[in-house]
Amino acid sequence: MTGIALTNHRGPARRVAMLHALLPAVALALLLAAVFLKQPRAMSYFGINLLLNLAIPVMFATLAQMMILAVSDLDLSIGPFVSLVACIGATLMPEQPVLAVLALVAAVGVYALAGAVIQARQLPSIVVTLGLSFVWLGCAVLLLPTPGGTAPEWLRAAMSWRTPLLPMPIWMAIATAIVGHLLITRSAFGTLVRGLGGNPGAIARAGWNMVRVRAGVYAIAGVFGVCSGLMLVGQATSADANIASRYTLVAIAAAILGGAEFAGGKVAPVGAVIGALTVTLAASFLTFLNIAPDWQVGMQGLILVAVLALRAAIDLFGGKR
Amino acid sequence: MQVSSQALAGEALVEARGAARSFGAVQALRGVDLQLRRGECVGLVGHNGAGKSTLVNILCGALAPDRGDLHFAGRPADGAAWSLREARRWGLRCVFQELSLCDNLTLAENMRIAQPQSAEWAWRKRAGAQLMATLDRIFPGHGLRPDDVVGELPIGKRQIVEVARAFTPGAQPLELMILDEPTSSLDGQAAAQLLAYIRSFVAEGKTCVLITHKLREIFAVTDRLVVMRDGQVVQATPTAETDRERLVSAMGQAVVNDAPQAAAARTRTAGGHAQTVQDVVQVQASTQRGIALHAARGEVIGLAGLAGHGQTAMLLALQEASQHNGKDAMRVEGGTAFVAGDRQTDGVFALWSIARNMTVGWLAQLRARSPLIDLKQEQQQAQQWRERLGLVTPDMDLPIGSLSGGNQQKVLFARALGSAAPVILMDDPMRGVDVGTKRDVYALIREEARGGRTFVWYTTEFDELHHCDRVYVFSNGRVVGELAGDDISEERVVALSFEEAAA
Amino acid sequence: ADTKAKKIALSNNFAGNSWRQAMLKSWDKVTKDAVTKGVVAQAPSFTTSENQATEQAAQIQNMILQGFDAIVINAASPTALNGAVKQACDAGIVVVSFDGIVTEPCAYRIAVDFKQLGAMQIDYFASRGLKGNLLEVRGLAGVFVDDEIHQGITAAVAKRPEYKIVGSVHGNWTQTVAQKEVSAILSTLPQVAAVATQGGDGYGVAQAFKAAGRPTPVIFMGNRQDELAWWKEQRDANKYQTMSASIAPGASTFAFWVAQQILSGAKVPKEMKLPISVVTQETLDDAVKKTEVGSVVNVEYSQKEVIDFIAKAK
Amino acid sequence: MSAADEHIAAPTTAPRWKRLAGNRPWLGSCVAAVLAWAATVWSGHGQGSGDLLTAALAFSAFTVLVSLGQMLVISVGPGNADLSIPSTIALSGAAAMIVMDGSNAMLVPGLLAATGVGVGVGLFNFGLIRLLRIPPIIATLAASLIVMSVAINVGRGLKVKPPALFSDLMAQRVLGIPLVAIGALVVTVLVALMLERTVLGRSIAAVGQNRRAAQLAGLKVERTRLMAYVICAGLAGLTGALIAGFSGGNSLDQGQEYLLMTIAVVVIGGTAVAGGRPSVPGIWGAAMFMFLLVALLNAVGAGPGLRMLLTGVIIIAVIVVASARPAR
Ligand SMILES: Nc1ncnc2c1ncn2[C@@H]1O[C@H](COP(=O)(O)OP(=O)(O)OP(=O)(O)O)[C@@H](O)[C@H]1O
Ligand SMILES: Nc1ncnc2c1ncn2[C@@H]1O[C@H](COP(=O)(O)OP(=O)(O)OP(=O)(O)O)[C@@H](O)[C@H]1O
Ligand SMILES: O[C@@H]1[C@H](O)[C@H](O)CO[C@H]1O
Ligand SMILES: [Mg+2]
Ligand SMILES: [Mg+2]
Repeated sequence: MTGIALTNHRGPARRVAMLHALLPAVALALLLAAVFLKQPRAMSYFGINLLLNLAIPVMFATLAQMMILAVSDLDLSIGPFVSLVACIGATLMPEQPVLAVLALVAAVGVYALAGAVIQARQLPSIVVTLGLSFVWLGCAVLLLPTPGGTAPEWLRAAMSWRTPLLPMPIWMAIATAIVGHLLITRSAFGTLVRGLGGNPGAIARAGWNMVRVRAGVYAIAGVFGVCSGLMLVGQATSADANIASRYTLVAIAAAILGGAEFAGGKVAPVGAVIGALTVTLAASFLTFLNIAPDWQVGMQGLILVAVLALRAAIDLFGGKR
Repeated sequence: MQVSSQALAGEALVEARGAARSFGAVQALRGVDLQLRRGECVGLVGHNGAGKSTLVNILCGALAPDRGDLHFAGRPADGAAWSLREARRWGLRCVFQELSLCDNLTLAENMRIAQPQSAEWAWRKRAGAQLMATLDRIFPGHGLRPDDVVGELPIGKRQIVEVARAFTPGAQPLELMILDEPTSSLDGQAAAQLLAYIRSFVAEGKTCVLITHKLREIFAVTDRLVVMRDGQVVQATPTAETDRERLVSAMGQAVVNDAPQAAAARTRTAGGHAQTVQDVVQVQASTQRGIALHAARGEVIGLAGLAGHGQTAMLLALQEASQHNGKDAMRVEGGTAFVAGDRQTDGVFALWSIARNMTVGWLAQLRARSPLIDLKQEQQQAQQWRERLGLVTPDMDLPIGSLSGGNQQKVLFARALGSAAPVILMDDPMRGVDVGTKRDVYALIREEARGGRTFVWYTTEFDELHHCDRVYVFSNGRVVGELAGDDISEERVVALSFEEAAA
Repeated sequence: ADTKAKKIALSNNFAGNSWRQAMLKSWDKVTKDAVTKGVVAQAPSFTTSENQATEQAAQIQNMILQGFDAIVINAASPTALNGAVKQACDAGIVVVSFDGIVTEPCAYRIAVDFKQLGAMQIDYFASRGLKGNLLEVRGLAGVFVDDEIHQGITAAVAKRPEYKIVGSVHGNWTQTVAQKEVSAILSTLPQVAAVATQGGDGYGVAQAFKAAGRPTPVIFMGNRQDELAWWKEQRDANKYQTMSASIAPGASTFAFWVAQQILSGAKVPKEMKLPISVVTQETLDDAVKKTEVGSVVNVEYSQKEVIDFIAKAK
Repeated sequence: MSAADEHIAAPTTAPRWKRLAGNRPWLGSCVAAVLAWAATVWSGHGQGSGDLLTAALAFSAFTVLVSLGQMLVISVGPGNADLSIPSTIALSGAAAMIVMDGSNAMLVPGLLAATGVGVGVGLFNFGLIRLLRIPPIIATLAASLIVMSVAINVGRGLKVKPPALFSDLMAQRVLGIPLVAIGALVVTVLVALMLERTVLGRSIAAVGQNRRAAQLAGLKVERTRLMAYVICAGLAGLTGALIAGFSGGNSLDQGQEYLLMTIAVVVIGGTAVAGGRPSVPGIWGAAMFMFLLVALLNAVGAGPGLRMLLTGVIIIAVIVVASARPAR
């Protein structure tokens, strides 16, 4: 009775999944190759740094978004949250560091609270985070009614540090990918989080405290958001209340590009980091092409489409249906 | 732990007194007394909606009772303090009727999330090894690996994993195992392996509650039988002191003996399938699909073999062929209607009422006279089917989730049978359906077949093959044999499926 | 020095309104001419897809890589681009900001006095002898220009006790938004004597008053063609009087020539204030005639005008 | 059969309002709208509650029209949303004004052109989603950039005035109710009828709840999704023309605010975010609420920061209060 072969559930599906995992990297490589071809000067320590350093805060924002996607929620507030953190960084941080830290901790606390409320009252995350996005933006405008402020010296210095061997964006990408992978894919907590995204009922039946888990997920997202905001303000040297509003959509795009899905707890941290690099590059890539100004906006849409269409191509040739 | 369990055998482990619970207008439990002793296997039986799952949910802390008290190993297990978590800590485990695995995780990861308190490095390896050990012990030859992703497994395999996971010791004690229809998606072999394991489990002084609608299993494995009806316990006797007839009558259903009737029904067409009869379903032979398959008007065709060997895929392919009728190697005339067995993922629309869930299959007819759906007719027809199938519900406008598992399944039958489709595809549709209902549905199928409808019926229960005119046996995704009339027997099916598997 | 081989880029953060369209058109016209005449080698313009500082910062960084000699910026934020601007300066690139200016000291700033743009509205209302309640329609919250104009308005109102701001809404420099926001607040407001605006919103305000069946107050306009056309219509129908002012979109051409002059070695002050371009009851007909449908009252600058301006500024 | 109707017990003791609210996810938003209206009227020192209501109805009409479409899209399942609405509104507004070109006779062709533009965008969106298998949120985001580019090229930021007849119609009131609001109400009823009584409507809810089950139940899954996107974009297209008519001409940014707004309105209105349960009346409640909330905060003179903060807090409060706590 032994050895009932069950070959039907392994095989091509695995291969397609692997190609999917490689896709973000391939897309990034293609974009980089195109840039290098147009502008060989970019192929240097200095060039890569210029090309990619604004992806650093995006990578953290993407990890934050991915944390939320892992529990099959969606965070519409990460952009405004990063903006708020940047405002705190540019106003309170230099003069009243203790107060600034308290403010950041409180903000992360509110995030966690939002997670707890979403779980406890079974609310749709989209609405709650939509509400939160107004809360963050309101706080940011109250804190910094008009653009300005100055990031603390240490933060600016840190963000313009010339890292050895490789430019900072590369090191950061490696670091965030490793952290994301260990935290979300490998760790027990990450497994629990993905499980919550896949089948919440199963997690509840196993006796976990769901409120605590979801609050934890949102808190971690908040911490990633804090990292993102501080690094952003370190780069920009000063802030405004709308500085990162776009990060909400950018982070979703990057996470999805990296292989995450909107439901079912399917996420890919390494892919997300590469996705963040790709999205950043795609958005500014156009300066390297000579495109009529009227069509530049649309061109960015086309690049997004092109990159994602690769996925369809893989499915087609990978034999999935 | 093991020694003490054995020593305590025979003592009371769980005592529930006057447990009651209602859901809105439905009183699911109306004061239930139940005692479970160490070292026994108790069978919990009753018709669909009798309250079995509700009782289980209360025992294991997933639901709070409205009234009544509960004692576990002599300690009160009541109120807010009694939660899933608490129950687990005291050694109570449960395999729920609806699967509790995370599709997106691997087996090892699913093992881990079922162990709330353990935290260590290298947990992945350990959890995987633990689960594999249990799998090997209960289901030797399961063919699973710790890094298989659950979502890629067929439902039978998932249920195996679910059961094995519950039986894996881990850091918490294991005193009482409650299995709510654990064999509903298992093939005969795996079910037998599980039943054998349950015996050795209780022999160690542990306790087991088994809920199943397969009476064969009940008599094979339980020490004591608790019969529930309409939210109450109506009988509790040692298994040895009762028999099939008495059990069924306690459940409130007339004694049935299906086999002779089935055979009689079959003789109508058995052997008489002349080539002159027009086939409505035709699948040509191919290396990929195996030998040819066909079905005529009014025929009931069975798909057999081990679970997950291509039967469901065949049904899906037929469904698709009927929607896109091309000059394919596969031809289906007229429309098809599908009765899902994996109702959670394939059947139920959770946000809809019972009525809507039923009528979604009939929309084409309901708007036959005007572009708009005729609401009155919709309601009337739904009401007719409610009566025809004896749905246990006060109101067809309640959410579908308010129905017990078996009653939900009846809704899916109504959805398909109420449609105009001449071909009905059934994907192991009797999962979790009680004996009484099954008998009614069998009769319904025969009646409809007599009226000219064709049924293609995948089943994991051998008994059901006796209701089929002809049976195709599947192995490794291919059709490997055809049986008709008196040739249809468990031995022949097993022989065919393993001949091919071995090859 | 000769700038024949020099490349100047325009980094623009937003193209979605008539002012920006006119601005881009002016840039295009003047720079194309300059390129054909061989004054500079290239002068392309780049617009980010969304009005976002982070995206514009990345764009500027790419321009650095592209090897432009000068970058002319209409910035999404006066401060958030400072990091990128500093990098550009460090790479030896001339950075000239206009309209949406940046605060980074190494860059040049060309704008109108936005505070003055606010104050002049109140002064105009006073000159008309109006008294009583004012409604303020602001721009996009948290943006520099909005805050400057707002400060100008509040400071001027503080000096004149006869005025009271009874309501303030954010019209986001967008007609439809202004119309909606004003409609929403209108029913809670007493009689309004005049409306202070920021440009791009006056027409919407007028529509809101009309829809609510309220008498039309004096609405300060922002030089958009639709605003002027409406004004003229009202004037012809019932002698409606008001005033209109804004920064001319042709500021982009001014910035272009400034960049070119710096590259040629001229000494140029870091801050320059352009005149606010104003339309009055007297100049209305002329302005309407000269302004294309869908555009904004415009002034384009020639190289010579800019050289003269710089000379005077010194 | 073992029918056992004695299962029906006496009704339980849950409070009456809770049971009422349970099946009516839209109730919360409507109550919130009434409260916001009352508070605004109470706080204002102005002329009248009627004026406020009229303005709210007129502006909510646009919000309602686009949000109905967004509701259909969101209802076809998790991850579905149309982010291209603002661009569609910009492009269709331009198309309508150009086709009408100030002539009353061209009113209907102009409206058709605008709707046609919308339908085109909808087809394009779904093409990206279905053929290239791009997740809807990203696909419609990309499409919105492309459509905006087209709008820039077509309109060149040009504001073309609507024909007089169109402007008049848009300003028209019947018994004090704006004509646009009546029009939007008619569309609302049609959408409700479609959802309740047509195969397409049932399919939208079914596909949104369980796509696989819908496929197996014989519903046309992909055609349903296609229709949701096309109807959504078509309504956005029509609304683009109406907005241009209402505000005296088209502009590129006339749709800007409808991105977050439609999502907010749909979910606050009680539509299930994960799909499968549209809530039509809630659209009106939420649209009115969003307008009146801004009116209220403006009326009490809250500064921009405070106003946004309060908006956020109130949105969250509404959704918390409106949600029924799940029983264990
Ligand atoms: N969450 C719920 N909401 C409303 N009613 C419910 C709910 N859960 C169970 N019920 C009702 O309680 C009664 C008992 O259901 P239960 O699931 O315990 O039956 P069961 O004996 O397990 O049936 P089956 O054999 O079909 O699984 C049924 O009438 C069912 O409709
Ligand atoms: N989730 C899915 N996974 C795999 N295949 C799918 C899925 N959904 C749809 N398909 C396949 O896509 C194809 C088109 O689906 P569907 O029948 O819903 O399209 P339709 O256009 O509505 O139907 P028709 O072409 O018959 O009018 C079918 O072959 C179907 O099996
Ligand atoms: O975007 C433009 C410009 O930035 C200008 O400062 C004024 O009006 C706005 O519409
Ligand atoms: Mg049950
Ligand atoms: Mg059952």
